Amino acid sequence: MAETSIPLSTKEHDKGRWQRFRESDFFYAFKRSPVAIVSFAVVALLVLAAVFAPLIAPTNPFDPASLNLMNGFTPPMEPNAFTQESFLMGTDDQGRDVFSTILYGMRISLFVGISAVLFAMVLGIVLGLVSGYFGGWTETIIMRIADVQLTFPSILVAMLIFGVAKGFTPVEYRDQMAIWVLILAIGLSDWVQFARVVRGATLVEKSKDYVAAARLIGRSPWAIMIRHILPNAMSPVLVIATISLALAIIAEATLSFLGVGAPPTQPSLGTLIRIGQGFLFSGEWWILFFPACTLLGLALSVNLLGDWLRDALNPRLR
Amino acid sequence: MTTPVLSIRNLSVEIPTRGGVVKPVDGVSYDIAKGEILGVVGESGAGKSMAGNAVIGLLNPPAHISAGEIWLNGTRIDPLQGEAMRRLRGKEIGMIFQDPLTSLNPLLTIGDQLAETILTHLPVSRSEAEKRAVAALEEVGIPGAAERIDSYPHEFSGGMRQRVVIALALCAEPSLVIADEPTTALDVSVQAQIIALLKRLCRERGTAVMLITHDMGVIAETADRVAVMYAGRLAELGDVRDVLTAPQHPYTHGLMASTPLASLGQRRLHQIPGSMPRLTQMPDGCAFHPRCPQAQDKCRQAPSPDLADGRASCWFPMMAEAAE
Amino acid sequence: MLAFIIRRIGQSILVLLIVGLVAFSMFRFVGDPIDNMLGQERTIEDVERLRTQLGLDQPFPVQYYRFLEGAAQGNFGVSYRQGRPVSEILLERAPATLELAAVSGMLAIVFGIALGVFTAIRRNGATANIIMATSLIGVSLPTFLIGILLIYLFSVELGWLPSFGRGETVQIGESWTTGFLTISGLKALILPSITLGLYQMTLIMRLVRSEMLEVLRQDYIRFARARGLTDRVVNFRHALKNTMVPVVTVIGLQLGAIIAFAIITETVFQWPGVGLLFINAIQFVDIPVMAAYLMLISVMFVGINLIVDILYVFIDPRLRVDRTGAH
Amino acid sequence: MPKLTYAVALSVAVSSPVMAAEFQWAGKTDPQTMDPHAVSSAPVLGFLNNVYDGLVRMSKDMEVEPSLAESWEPIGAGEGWRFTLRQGVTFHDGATFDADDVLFSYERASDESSDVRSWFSPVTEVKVVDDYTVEFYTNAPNPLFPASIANWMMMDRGWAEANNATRPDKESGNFATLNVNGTGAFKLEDRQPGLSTTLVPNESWWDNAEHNITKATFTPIQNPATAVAALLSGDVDFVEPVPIQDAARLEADPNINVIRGIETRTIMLGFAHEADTLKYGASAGQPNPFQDVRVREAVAKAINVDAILRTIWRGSAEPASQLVTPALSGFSEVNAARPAFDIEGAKALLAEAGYADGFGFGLKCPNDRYPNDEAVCQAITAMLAQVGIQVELDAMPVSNYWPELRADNFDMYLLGWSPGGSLDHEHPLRFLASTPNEEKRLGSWNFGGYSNARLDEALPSILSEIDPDKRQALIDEVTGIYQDEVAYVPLYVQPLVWGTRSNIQLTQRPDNFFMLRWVTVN
Repeated sequence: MAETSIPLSTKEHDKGRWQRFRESDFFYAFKRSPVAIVSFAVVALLVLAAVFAPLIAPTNPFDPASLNLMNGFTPPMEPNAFTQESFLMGTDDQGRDVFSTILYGMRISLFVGISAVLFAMVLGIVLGLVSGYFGGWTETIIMRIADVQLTFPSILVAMLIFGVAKGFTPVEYRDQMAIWVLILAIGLSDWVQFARVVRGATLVEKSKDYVAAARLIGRSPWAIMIRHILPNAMSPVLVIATISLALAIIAEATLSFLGVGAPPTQPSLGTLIRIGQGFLFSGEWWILFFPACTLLGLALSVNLLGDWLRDALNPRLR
Repeated sequence: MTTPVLSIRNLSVEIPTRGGVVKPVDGVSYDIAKGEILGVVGESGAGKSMAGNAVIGLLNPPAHISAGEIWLNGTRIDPLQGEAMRRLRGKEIGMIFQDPLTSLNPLLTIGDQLAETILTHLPVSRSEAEKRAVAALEEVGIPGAAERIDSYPHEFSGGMRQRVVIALALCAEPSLVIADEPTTALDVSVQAQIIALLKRLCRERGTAVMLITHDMGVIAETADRVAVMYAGRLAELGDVRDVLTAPQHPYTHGLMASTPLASLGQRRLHQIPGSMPRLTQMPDGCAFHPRCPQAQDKCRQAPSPDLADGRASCWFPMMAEAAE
Repeated sequence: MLAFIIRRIGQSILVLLIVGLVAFSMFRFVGDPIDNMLGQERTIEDVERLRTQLGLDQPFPVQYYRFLEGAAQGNFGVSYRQGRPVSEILLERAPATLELAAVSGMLAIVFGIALGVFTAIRRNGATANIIMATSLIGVSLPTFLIGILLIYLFSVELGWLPSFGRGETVQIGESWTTGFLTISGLKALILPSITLGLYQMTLIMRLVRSEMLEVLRQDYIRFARARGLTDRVVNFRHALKNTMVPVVTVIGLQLGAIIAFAIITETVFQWPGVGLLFINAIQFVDIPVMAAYLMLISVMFVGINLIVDILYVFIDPRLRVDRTGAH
Repeated sequence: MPKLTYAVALSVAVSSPVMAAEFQWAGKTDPQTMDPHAVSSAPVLGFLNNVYDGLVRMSKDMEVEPSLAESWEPIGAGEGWRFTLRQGVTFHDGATFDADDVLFSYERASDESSDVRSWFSPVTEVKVVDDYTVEFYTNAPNPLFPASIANWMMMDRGWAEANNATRPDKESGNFATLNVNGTGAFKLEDRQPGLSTTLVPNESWWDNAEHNITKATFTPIQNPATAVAALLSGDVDFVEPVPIQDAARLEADPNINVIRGIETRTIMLGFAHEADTLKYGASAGQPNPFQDVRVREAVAKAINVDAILRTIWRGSAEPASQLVTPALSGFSEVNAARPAFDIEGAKALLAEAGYADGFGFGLKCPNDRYPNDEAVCQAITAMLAQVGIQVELDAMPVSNYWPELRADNFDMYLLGWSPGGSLDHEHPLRFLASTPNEEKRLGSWNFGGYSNARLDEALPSILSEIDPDKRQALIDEVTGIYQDEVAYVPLYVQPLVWGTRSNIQLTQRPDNFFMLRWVTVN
C-alpha cells in the first residue's frame, strides 16, 4: 500500500555488529523514546543490583548468624533504640535490613521469573515448531492441550502443581524445591502463547519455497526449523517473553502471598510483601512499602519495555 | 473550456523520517476532465498511490501535503480537514482499492455496507437506500442482486467482490473515482471484465477516473490520457496513443519496451538497467539519469525541467523518430 | 456446527476428568484431616475409626472412583468440617461469588472495551497515553496488594466503604441470596469488585487497543473511510465489531480467571463466596469441599468456553459455513 | 483454687441503665458446630458458652462458680462429687431442666462419638438421686473434677430425642450441628456456617443479665488485616485476636480500646529425645546431639527470649519457665526462673558436649497455628546460628504439621500448650511430660518421647492428692526434674490481645473465651 518503503535495517556487512545495531532503526526508535530508555535503565539497574547483591548489600539477610533480632522494626534512617544501628530502608520483624533483603529477594524473583519464562519459551517454541511443521495428529494433540491449558487460569494451575509436587518431594528438599516448583508452575501455565505464535509463523514459513528446497536437499527437519523457521518467529517471541516476565514476577508474588511460594527464610519480593502487609496498619510501613515499590518498579518497567518492543517490532500479536 | 473535475497543481507530499524529509510526490500537476480516464503508471514507489491518497485526504501521518493545490470541480480541497473532507469522500470522490478480498468488512453483509454508504451521503430513507443498493449491485453485474444483498463478502468470489467494491465506490455517484490498482490482485481472466465494467460505468455517468496501475496493457485499453511517474515526479503526460506509440521520456520508452504489448507489435522485451533510487538517496539532477541511456552532464546537474514546457520532463526528450 | 459443539462437549468432559484426577491427587498432600477433626485428647482408636468412616483407609484409585461416582450424581459427600452435604454448602456460597464475579466481569468488560477503544482511536493523545501508563500499574501490582490498599484508603482512612463481607443480603426464592437489593450490599460490592475486576479490565483494555489498532490498519477500514463514512461508524460499526472477534475468546477466558482469582479477593475482603470456602477448606483439609470446588470451577470454565465458542459463530459469519476446529 | 495474677478483668459499669444495642464481633475461626459435645476446641466451646450452660462455670477471674448446679460437695472420702441443681431453669424452647437432662448430657458427652468424653474418663457411675440432685462417682479421689467439667454443657433430652440428635455426629452432622436449645443467656437466631451467626438474648434466663445487647452477630474473618480494618472502620465492635503488631496503632485510635492479657497457652520447643540420629539439615544421619542434656541446655541458653518478646511480641508477652503459666493452678513458684540468655555459656556447654564446631539440624514449625509462630521460629534460627548451630527451618500449615510430628519427622519442633479442661499443671504433665503410653492415655502429645521414671511415678499421686500442699510439693518436684533435664524449652506465654470500639465494655477471661453476657454497649 505505502509505496515508500523505508528500510528496516541497513544491510552493510562490512560494519561490525555493534555498529550495525547502533545504526539500526530499532536503536534509533529506542533513542527517540524516553519511556523505553527510562524503563530499560530501571530494569538494567534492578537486574544489576540483584546480580551484584552480595557486593552492594550491607548485610546478608540469608545468613541467620548475622541477624540481630534486637534490630527488629527499625525505621528507615533512624538509629535503633537498642543497638543504635541505622538502616537505609529500616529493618523487618526479624531485624533484617530491608534494603539488603530487597536486593536478595529480587534475585529470587528475577531468577524465578526469568527461568519460568525461559522454560515456557523453550517448551512453547518446541511444541509450536513441532505442531506447525509436522501437523496431523501431533498438532491436534498439542493444540488441544494448549486449549485446555488456556481454559485453566494460571494461578490454579500453579496451585495444583505446587500441591502435587509438594507431595512427591522428600521433606528435606522442600525449601529448595519451592523455587523450582514455582518455576515449573509458572512456566507450565505460560507456554501456550509462545506455542501459538511459533506455530503460526511455522505454518507461514513452511509453505515458502526455500523451506521446500531445504527439504529437497535433505536437511533434517530440526535443522530447517531452527535455522530457517525459528528466526522468523523471534520478534513476537521476544515481545511475549518480555510481557510474560512481568506476569511471572507478579504470579510469583501472588503465589507467595497465598503461602505456596518462596520460604520466608529466603524471601522473594512477593514473600516480603506478604510479610510486610501484616505491618501495614501498625505503622511499620517501610516493610511493605519498599518491596512493593521495587516490585512495582520492576514489573512496570518490564511491562513498558515490552509494550515499546511490541510497537517497535510491530509483530502481529494476538 | 469546462473546469476539469480534478486539477492537481504542483502537488508535493512529504514524510519526515530519521534520514531527513523525503518527498514521495514532488511537484506533480495534472487535470482530469469529466468522463475522462487518466492512467497513472510507474513502478512501485513512484508516488502514484501517494498522489491518489493525497487527493482523497487519506495520507497516513506523518505523510502530509507540503505544497501545491488540489481542485475538485472548481473548489480547492487540499486545505479541507476532518468533517469537510469526509463529506467529499464517497460523495464526490470514490475510491477502489487493490485487493477486493480485504477491502470489504467480513462481518457486515454487502447490503449493509452499501446502504450505510448511501445513507451517509444521500438524503434517502433506509428502505430507499436498500433499494438503491440492490440497483447498484445489479448495475455492476452481480447476478441475483436482490437475494445476494444479505450475503457476506466471503460468500463471493474475488471478481464478484471487486464488482461489489466498484458498486460501493460509485453508489453515491461521485464525480471522480480513484482506482488504485483495481485488477492487480485478480485472476487474469477476470481483470478484463472488471476494467470493462469500470470503463462502461464511468463513461455512462461521465465520471472522471484516476486509474493507478503499473500495467501498461490496462492503460492502453482503458485510459484516455496517461501520466507516467518516476521517483515522485511526473515523467511524461499526454494522450494515451501519443505516449504509448511515441514516448518522449527515456523512462517511458524503457517502460514501453519492457511491457509485452501485443498491439504494439514488439519483438522482444527490454529491461531498464538498475532500479529506482530510494527516496532517501535521490541523486542530484534528473532522478532518472543513473539509469538513462541518453543521460548527459546537464541531466546530472540540473533537476529535470517542469512538465509545463512540454510533454515529457526531460532535458533531451526523445522525438518520434528516435523511437525504435 | 452441531458436530463442532458435540466435539467441544466431548473435550470438556475429558478436561473435567483430568482436572478431577489432578485435584483429587493433590488433596493427598495438603495434609491430614484427622487432626483437625479430633481434639487434644484423641486416641489411636479414634483416629482409626474416623479414618475408616471417611474412607481414607481405601487405596487412592478407590477413593477417586467413589468421588467420581458421587460427583456424577451431584453428590460430593459431606464436608468434614461443617458436617453438611457439600453440594448444599456450595449452593449457599455460590451466589456471593457469582454476584461478585458478574459485577467485576461487567466492570472489566465495559470499562476495558471503552478504554481500549478510546486509547486505540486517540492513539497518540495525551489522555490515552496516561491511561495506558496507568493501566500498566494495574497489571504490575499483585491483586492482593491492591485490595489491601483499597481497604486501607476507603475503609480505614476515609471510612466510606465497608472493609469486609457482603453487607445485608436479601433472600430470593429457595437458594439465592443477593446483595444487589440493599444499600449496604451494594456498597460492600464496590471495593471487592474493583479489586477483582481491575486486572482483567486492564488486560481487556490492552487487548482491545492492540486488536483495534491492528484492525484500523486493515484495508476495509481505509475503504470505509474512503467511502466517506463518519468516524463514529468507522470506529464503532466497522472496527469495533472486527476487534471483538479475538477479544471475545479472551474475555471468555478472563471470566474464568475472574472466578479463580476470586479466591484472593474473597480472602482479602472476607467475601463469603466459594473461593473463601475453598481456602478455608484447604486450611482444614476438607477434602470433599476442595474436590467439589475444583469440579464446580472446571464446569464453569468449560461452560464459559463453550458459550464463547458458540458466540464466536454468531459474531463471525465466516464460521457459520466453513467451520473447522482449528483456531 | 486457681490463682489470678494476670487475668485482666475490666469491670462493667452498671451505674445507670444504658441504651440497649446491637453488637457485631469478629474472630479468626468460625465455630465448626453448634453441638457442644461434638468438637472439643476453644472456638466451639467458647462460643457455645454463650448459649449453653454447664453445671459449673468460670467466673471473670477464672474461679469455679455455680451455674446450673447451685452447689456441690465431695462424696465420702473422695469417691466422687454430688451436685445440687438449680430449680426453675428452662431451656430456650421452654422445657424444664432437671437431673434427667444431666444424665442425658452425661450419656451424650461420654459416648464414643463424643469429642469430650475424656472429661469423663475418671467417672465410673452417674446417679440421679432426685430431680435436682446428681452424683458422680470417680475411680480415684478427683479434686479437680468440678473445674474440669466447666465446659460440659447441658442439653435437653426431650429436644434431642425429638430431633434425632441424641448422639453427637461430627462427621455428617445432625440437628444439633446447626441448632441450639440450651439454657444460656443467649438464643441462636440464625446460623450460616462460615458466614455469620446471630444471637438474641434469652429473656427467661435464670441469671441476671449484665449485658444490654439486643442482638449480637458473629462473623469469622480469617485475614487479621481485614479484621483490624473492620474494627478501625467501625464495621465491627469487637475483634479477637488483634495481631500484636497492630495493637499500638489501635491503641492510638481514640475510638478503639485494646485489651491485653496473658493467655493460658505456653509456647515451647520440643526435642526428639528418642531418635538416635538427626533427620534433617547439615548433620542429617549423624548421632542425635539432643540426647545430651548439655546440648538441650545450650539451646535454652542460646535463645534470647527477651529479644523475641521485645520485638516480635512488642513487650506484650511474658517469658515462660515451665509448662503452665503463673495464672494456672499447680504453677511451681520455686521453679519460676528460666535459664538466662547466655551465648558464652551455651557455647561452653556445646564444646563440653563435643560440639564446639556446632552441627546442623531441622526445626519444624507451624505457620498458621499460633500468632507469630513462624516469625519466632525464624528468630530462633538466627539465635542458634550465633552459637554455631545451623538450623534448617521447615514451616508449614498446621494441617500438615501434626501429621509430620506424629510421624516423628523432626529434630526439634515448636509447640503451644493450653491446659484445656482442668486448667492445671497436671494437664501438660499428663500430655507432654509423661512417657507415652497409649493404653493409659498418657503422653499422647509427647512427640519427642521424653521419659523420666520418677515423673511417671509421681503423676498418679498428683492426680488424686486432695491435700493442696502435698500436691504442690509433688508438682514442684517433677517440675524441677523436667526443667533440669530440659525436656522442653518453655519460651513465653502467649498474650491475649482483643480490640473493641471504645463504647464497648467487656471482660477478657484468661482462657480467651469471650462471654457475650459481660458486654455493655454504651
